[in-house]
Amino acid sequence: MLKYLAKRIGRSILTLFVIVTLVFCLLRLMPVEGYFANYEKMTEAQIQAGLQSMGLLDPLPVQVGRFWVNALHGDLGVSHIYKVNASVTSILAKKLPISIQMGVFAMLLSLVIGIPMGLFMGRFKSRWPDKLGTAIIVLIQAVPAAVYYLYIQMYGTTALGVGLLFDTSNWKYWVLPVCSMSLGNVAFYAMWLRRYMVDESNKDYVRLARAKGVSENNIALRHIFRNAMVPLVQYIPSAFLNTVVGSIYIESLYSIPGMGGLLVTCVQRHDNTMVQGIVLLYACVGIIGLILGDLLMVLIDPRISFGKKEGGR
Amino acid sequence: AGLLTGCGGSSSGSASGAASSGSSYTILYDSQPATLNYLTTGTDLEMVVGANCVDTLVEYDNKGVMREGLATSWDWDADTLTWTFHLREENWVDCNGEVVAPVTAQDFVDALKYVLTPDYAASNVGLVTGYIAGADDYYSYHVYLNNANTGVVDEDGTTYTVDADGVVTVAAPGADPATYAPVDFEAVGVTAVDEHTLTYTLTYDFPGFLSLLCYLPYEPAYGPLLEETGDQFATSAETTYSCGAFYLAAYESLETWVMKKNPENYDAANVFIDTISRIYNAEASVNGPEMIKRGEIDEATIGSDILDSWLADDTTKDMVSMDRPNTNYTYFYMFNFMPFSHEFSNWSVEGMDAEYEPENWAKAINNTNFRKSFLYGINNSVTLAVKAPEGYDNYKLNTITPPSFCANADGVDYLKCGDLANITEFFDEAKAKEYRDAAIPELTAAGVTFPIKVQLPYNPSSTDWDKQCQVLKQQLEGVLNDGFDFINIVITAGPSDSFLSSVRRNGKFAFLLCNWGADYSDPQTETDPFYQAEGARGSRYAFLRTGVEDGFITGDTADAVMNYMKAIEAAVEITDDINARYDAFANAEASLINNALVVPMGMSVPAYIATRLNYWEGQYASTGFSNKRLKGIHVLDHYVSMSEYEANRDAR
Amino acid sequence: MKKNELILSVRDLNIKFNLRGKILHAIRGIDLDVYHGEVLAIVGESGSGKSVFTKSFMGLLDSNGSITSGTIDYFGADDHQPIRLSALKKEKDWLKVRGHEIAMIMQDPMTSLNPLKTIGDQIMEAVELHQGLKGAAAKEKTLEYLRDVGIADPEVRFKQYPHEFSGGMRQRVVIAIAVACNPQILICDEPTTALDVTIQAQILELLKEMRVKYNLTIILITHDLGVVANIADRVAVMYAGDIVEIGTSDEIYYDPRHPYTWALLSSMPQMGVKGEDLFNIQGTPPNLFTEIRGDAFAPRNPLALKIDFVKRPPYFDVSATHRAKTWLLDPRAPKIEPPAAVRMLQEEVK
Amino acid sequence: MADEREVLLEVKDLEVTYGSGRKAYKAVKNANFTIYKGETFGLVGESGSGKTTIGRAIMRILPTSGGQVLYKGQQINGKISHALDRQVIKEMQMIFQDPQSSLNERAKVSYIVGEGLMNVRPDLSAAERDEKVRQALLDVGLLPEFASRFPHEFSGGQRQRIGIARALIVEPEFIIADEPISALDMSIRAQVLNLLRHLQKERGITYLFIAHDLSVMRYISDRIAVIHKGDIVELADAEELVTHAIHPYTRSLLSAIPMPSPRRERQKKLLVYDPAIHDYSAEAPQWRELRPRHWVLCSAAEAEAWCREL
Amino acid sequence: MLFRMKDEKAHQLEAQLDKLQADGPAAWAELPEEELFTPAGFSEERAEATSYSNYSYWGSTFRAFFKNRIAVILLAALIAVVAFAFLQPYLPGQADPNFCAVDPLTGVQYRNIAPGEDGFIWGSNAIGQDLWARIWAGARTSLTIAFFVALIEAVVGITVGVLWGYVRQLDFFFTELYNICDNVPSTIILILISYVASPSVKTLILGMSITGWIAMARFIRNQILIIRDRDYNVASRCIGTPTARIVLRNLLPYLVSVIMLRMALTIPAAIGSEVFITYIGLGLSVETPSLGNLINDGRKVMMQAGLRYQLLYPTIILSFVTIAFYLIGNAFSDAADPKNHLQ
Ligand SMILES: Nc1ncnc2c1ncn2[C@@H]1O[C@H](COP(=O)(O)OP(=O)(O)OP(=O)(O)O)[C@@H](O)[C@H]1O
Ligand SMILES: Nc1ncnc2c1ncn2[C@@H]1O[C@H](COP(=O)(O)OP(=O)(O)OP(=O)(O)O)[C@@H](O)[C@H]1O
Ligand SMILES: [Mg+2]
Ligand SMILES: [Mg+2]
Repeated sequence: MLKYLAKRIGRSILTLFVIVTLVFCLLRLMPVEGYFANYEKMTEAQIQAGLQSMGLLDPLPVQVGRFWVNALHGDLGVSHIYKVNASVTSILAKKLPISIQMGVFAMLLSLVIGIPMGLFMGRFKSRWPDKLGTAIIVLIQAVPAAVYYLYIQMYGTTALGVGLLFDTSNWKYWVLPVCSMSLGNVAFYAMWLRRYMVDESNKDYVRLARAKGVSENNIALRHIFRNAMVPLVQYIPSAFLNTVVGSIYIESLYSIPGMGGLLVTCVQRHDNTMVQGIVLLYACVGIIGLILGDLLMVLIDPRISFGKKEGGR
Repeated sequence: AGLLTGCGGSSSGSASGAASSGSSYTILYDSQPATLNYLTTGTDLEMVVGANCVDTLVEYDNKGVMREGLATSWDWDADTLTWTFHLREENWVDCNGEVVAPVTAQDFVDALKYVLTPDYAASNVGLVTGYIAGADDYYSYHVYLNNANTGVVDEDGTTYTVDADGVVTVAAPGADPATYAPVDFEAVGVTAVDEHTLTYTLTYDFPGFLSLLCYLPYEPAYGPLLEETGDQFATSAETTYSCGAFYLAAYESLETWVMKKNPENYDAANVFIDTISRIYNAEASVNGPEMIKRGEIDEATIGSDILDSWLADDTTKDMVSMDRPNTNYTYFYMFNFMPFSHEFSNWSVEGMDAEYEPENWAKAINNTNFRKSFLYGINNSVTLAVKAPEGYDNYKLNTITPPSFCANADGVDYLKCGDLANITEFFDEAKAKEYRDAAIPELTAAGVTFPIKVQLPYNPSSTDWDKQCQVLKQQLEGVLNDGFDFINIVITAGPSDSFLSSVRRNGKFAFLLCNWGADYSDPQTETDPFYQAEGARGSRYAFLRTGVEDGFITGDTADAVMNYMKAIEAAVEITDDINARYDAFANAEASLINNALVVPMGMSVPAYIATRLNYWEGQYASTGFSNKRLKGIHVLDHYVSMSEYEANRDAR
Repeated sequence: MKKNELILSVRDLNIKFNLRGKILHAIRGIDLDVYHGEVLAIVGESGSGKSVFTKSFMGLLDSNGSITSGTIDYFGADDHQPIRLSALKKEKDWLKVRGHEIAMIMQDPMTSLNPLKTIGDQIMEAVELHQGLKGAAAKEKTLEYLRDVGIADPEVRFKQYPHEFSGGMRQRVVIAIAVACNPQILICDEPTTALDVTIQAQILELLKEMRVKYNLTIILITHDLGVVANIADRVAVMYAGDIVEIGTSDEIYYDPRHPYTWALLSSMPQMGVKGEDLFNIQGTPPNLFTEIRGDAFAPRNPLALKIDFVKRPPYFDVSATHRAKTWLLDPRAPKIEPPAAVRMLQEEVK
Repeated sequence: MADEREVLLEVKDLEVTYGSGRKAYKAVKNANFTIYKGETFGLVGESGSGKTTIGRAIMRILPTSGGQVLYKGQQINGKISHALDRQVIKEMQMIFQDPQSSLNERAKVSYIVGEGLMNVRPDLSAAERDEKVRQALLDVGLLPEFASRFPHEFSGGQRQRIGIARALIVEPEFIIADEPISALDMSIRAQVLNLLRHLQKERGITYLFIAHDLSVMRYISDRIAVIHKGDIVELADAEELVTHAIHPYTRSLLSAIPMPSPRRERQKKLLVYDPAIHDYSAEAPQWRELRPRHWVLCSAAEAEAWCREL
Repeated sequence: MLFRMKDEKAHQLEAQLDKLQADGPAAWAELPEEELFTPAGFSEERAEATSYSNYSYWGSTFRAFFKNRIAVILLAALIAVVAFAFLQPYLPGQADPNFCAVDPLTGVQYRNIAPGEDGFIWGSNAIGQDLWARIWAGARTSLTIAFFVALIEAVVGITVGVLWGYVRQLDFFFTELYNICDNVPSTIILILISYVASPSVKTLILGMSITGWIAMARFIRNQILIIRDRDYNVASRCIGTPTARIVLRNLLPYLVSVIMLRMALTIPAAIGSEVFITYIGLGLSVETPSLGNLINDGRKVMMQAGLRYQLLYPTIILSFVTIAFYLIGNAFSDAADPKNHLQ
């Protein structure tokens, strides 16, 4: 198993390398203008000097090489535009914790609501709990997030008697962003758990359990549920890590000083070093999510052993 | 010379309305500075630090009259081209408001050296190298030296080498190699004569120099701090020392930004705000108005699209007023005279896409009547009304230079000088149609097909520009297509990033709204977008001369262009008679406009804001960052209403 | 309850399914008595309704099917109160029957165990549900059942998962689960079809042992007459939703009367002579969507009489325990010799 | 094995491995047998013993990891020429165990049956192909009207016959029938067995017949090989094998045959085969002819003991 | 329609059989007793043919689908909305979506006219453009984009997915490619595309499908993996069927329903991501109204109670389309599941 993990991680590192290098090269396709705040009034020499100081004048392979050498030493470079001359790691280190906290809460909330909701819906398929749940899910998915987040913010703040913008120190301020953030996942978990429960409930072992005299509730809870969680559990770490890296809408709305939207901001503002740092972080997160997902699957499903699992069931 | 010599200071401490002293003030922003480094930045927002936390040698009052600042007096020696400033006692304070060191003349020298160090990539170098003796040589040499040290090879194959003596050789293929000997900073025309005496030596007798001083590269910075922090200078509140009306107390990018009153400042008595916090919110345009209503903040922008609903509502109608207008930017439409792919000295232009019929456009644009039909056909009111539902006509311009930009020796506003004085409102449907009707046979003869496609791009990230384009299209087509299918305006969205390089510099437009911000108080600065020196193929705006040289611009249009160039060259030479100088510039500008080489549009529309500040109390200048200074402004106990705003304006 | 007492009685049972708006008449008026302690085999080809019939004893019919008429009475309850199974509706009522009174083993050992629960847990669940044992006692009992069904190393196996078991072992586990419910009646729905002959034989042996040890009544479903010869006390032959012949196993094997039973017996390869054709039943089973007139087997029966197409035959008693639904037993019918293979079997007894 | 009959297929030291590296699992080891033209060669063994694996390896669906498969003297495992590939496809066909899953549910019978023709006889026109499909259906006792139906509209026996028609239409000489009746209902097994036998008689087709039930084998095969856990342990003529089974595994298989006779069944004693009785530590088992044309895999000691028993 | 025809045929066959049975036995019913007890003879056809069941996959699928009231109503409503969106410009009295109504007094455009006033059914935006016209135009644009994105994703995704799943050697390559593509932020790609080619319906379609196909491909690949080694495919390989035909005839027909579901879900997803793309400033030009830029414009004024209608109407249309596609897609996939063909 360790060997498998080592192999897996090795391959992931390779993938990571390709991803970040690719992004690195793609970013060089961006027009030069983006690197300067007042390109308009700059002279040729100034532009040269600017590019030079960002290391953009060297041949691409040299740039890539330098980037990786530095990255291996834990130096992701400094931000050129987002926060001039501040090191990327320090920026990320400041932003990440708040997003992680928020993500953890949102995740817990979505699991705590989504899973029982899906369980209920699956158990009472085609009855009113199912229909109600479906209605909620469909609504969450159909109305653009950008819109309902706004409504939550507007009415929620009044209801809670808090300000529109986020304040770390007061727990009340956490409620709305966390709820908003968890909504999508609630729908996701509930919907898929229901789907898998329904699929599972046609299996033979369910019939045996029924013939054994196990009540429907217990069948749903003790037999179907865990089986239905198997395919779902794979996505939980990824989903979790994705909430951890923040939500662009929510963090913008509430001024939460987290990771959300950082990527978009930095791509738009041509802060290449930041983009690279963030992409590296995201890719790590994505890949770790995949590995964790597989690990979780192995934990919950005794049939799957590391060696066999290759590319999904 | 010595056009604008020192004026006495007249500090207007008259506080109107019920001012609450010792107040704190919170502003919601949708952008935050990326850097506090006032020496290197070039963005409007980031200037706020330089404007409020660092004093400049000279200042303005709230009417735009220059007065002493950090310098108590100054004099000008026309022979040696030297300005000498006498500094007052002043201290640097850190982010806790504690005194660190006195401000000395050396701080200006150190700051300028920092600006001229290519590694720091200061964006306003041009405002130094153009005017301070030796600065250009020093800067270029260091750029080349850097290139040589890192072995840069330019795209065109230019190589850089440095020898043991530090002489840099720049070898461009097909040209003789040029050599650059080492330049010491001593050679740059800035000197700390003693602690409180500072001199600048200029390259030529430049009339606008004093107005340049209210700008970033001419601000002081504490030398030892620069030394110590290098490129980390002013990356945080801790690495920034202040000597202005306020000191920077806290700063975290995209989070908080707090400035506090600096009691150490010589002018502290005129500072009426204790703490200014700027809160960042990416959705400020959505949240700001709501937060104002809820009383969570003191100031926010009210977008033009919700303005009337605020004005219509009794609870909010008295809460909205405007920012103080400033003429830092003026807007005008440019024609693309070279819509094809072609090469410039250091970049290539793709030109308009075939679907927008560049051939047809290129033929049409050389027709003066055609252009004039635009000049007379456009009603700028409608586009301005998008941004300024109220009083849009106040922001209309029929010139490139805004009013009250500068005045000649007789106090005559530049716009009343020379031929500019004759320019009146252009919009005139009948005239526009006349020109159109005159143009039709000429264009037909030239082989132009109708309707002529006019590609009109906009930048989606720029608020309301899209709407302005739509309104313009409808309005202009309404006039010119009346009775004849003359033009077809095609609105295209440019990329929101690098809009200028992919659209304007890339020639991907037919007709485009552009703007220009003056750097100093002299009409010369307003010629920058249009004037091209002979052989200078690299100016970034209109490539008028290049267009003539390359044969794109022909006939009477070419004559008009060349006349303009010559007129500017002549005007620049006049440095001893300001009236003559201004007249010459004014004539040139008028010819540019009357020949419809450019179509004036308007000035920046001040934002609608809900504010408790009377901005009319603040400093004012047509260039530089003085308008951003909060010194002298009181915090009111109520929001400024539109009528109060107007009253304040008139009472100023 | 004593041996050979009536434990289950089915009277004129009709089950219909509503399939895409059409009515499928799956069970067409079956009468059957099951006695305590016996092994009753139900034999019939695929689709003849064997599973549907037995599922109806436990309320496990698919949701689109229902008992339209007839009764099922169960007499084996502890309190000796008969239970009318055909009238039970609520899940709660069924829970008293399922497992506790009647347990069931399904055909496919590969899929009928929960893949995520240990073998031990799955058996223990039944023990806890139906024997009121908890904790260590339940575990002890579970181990005993594992041992009973012939699984070596029960302690180790207890903690293993189904995928670690072979097909035969899994089927044993399923049997253990059913037995652990401590039922009166054990319904085995084709418990060996998916297994190969050797394993099949072993499982049947096991069932025999279990029956003795736990005093079970077994209803064994299969389509293979060969498989049940060994174990069944009585055999019921089903065709198209009806029991066409029923009798003790000797009677069915050595003195079958229904042409379908003949056909079933003679088509077995064991009966074949090398180089000669096996007897085969031509054609395909009847379409239960259309109303069946007369004898359902008639269209495939080369020996069919004209009356077979007209009138449904009643039961004709051959002996006290043996009866068959065929007009051939009617005195008016011509004498028809059973086929060669059947005669061969009859020879055997003589 | 002196035999004057024409050899159709020869399997020499066949070895098939699933997976690779550490996970590699040898499902078939050292399989050796010869199939003569026109005969039915039976392969029996319990589930998982490697029967299907051998069949599929011969069919070239599975790659072999060792040994040779010779068809009409030509090696057909590993890389072969395109022409030979075509020939093998045409002359060798397979019938599958499960009629349910081996028919494409979303295709009409006409396509399923005619599919092979499209490949081996691209020269035929659609009409000719239809005619052949018709004929093939008639050959397997189905009505030609069925051509336009879908598989799910048929009963198990009919489906299996469609599968047979699919194999037959390319007029193969050799058919591998992989448990063609195991999944079928007892009452229709006979149909299929009869059909296979008739076809053989009429067309001289050679079969490799795979099953786990010796009673079926005995009825249909000429010679039978018994396979256990990837090893062929015994090979003899059908009657010989059934009456004089030597290897204990074969005997256990025999003892498990269900008989439709309660009396005989009650007397029947199950023999359970325990591979541990072999002691191959001293001597690896070998392929020995213990009776005429009756080969057994055993060690010398075992050979002696078993011979004595006979 | 196909399944209808098949039904027809089935009925004929059934009728024939009924007749056959009726002819023989019906005639016999009147026979005297002794006659009744004589052998009836054996007809092979009678034995063979009775097994017909009228199960048709698509027939049942559609029947099951049409049983689902809500889905059918939604389908009808969706068709109505889509049809209306595309027909609206041809109806009489419709405003040009880009026309700004001008106040004749000032010559300047009207601002934010409330719904229902001056003939503005859904009001106007800040420059006097008719929201009714803009929203329908927007629905047109967004639906077109979504349709093409779904189409491209389906075509490319299916092609690649089939290759990926079916050709073992390609698995490693595509899996790694997937890992890479999945982790390169699509924002970067979108921004690059919008830089290279200015924002237009085409570039938007390109941008969305360039990142979307891989998910589709992976989905198809997983499905293919499930069915690729089923016996019937092995059988086809045995008789030498070329891979292309196996894919076409054996694999794809099994995937039709899941592909349809997937496409039905892609359409709302594409509209949703258009909203996001507009939010980050890469959306379409104002000249081409789309639900994305309308919602984004609406968002900006949403805190203002009196202007909320600007957000409300496009959101309603968007939500309706999304919900409809979502529920219809789900109902269809349920209906396509043979397990649900019982009733
Ligand atoms: N849920 C259902 N809906 C419709 N018809 C059904 C349903 N369940 C069973 N049937 C039909 O009832 C008849 C009897 O089915 P049953 O499963 O009892 O057969 P069986 O004898 O057990 O066959 P097998 O040997 O294949 O298990 C068949 O025709 C079958 O198609
Ligand atoms: N794809 C595969 N990968 C790995 N092992 C396999 C694979 N297919 C079969 N095996 C293993 O190979 C061995 C032989 O399998 P095979 O299918 O040939 O058996 P069989 O004799 O046909 O059994 P059955 O009677 O169940 O069909 C078994 O142990 C099986 O687990
Ligand atoms: Mg059954
Ligand atoms: Mg097999």
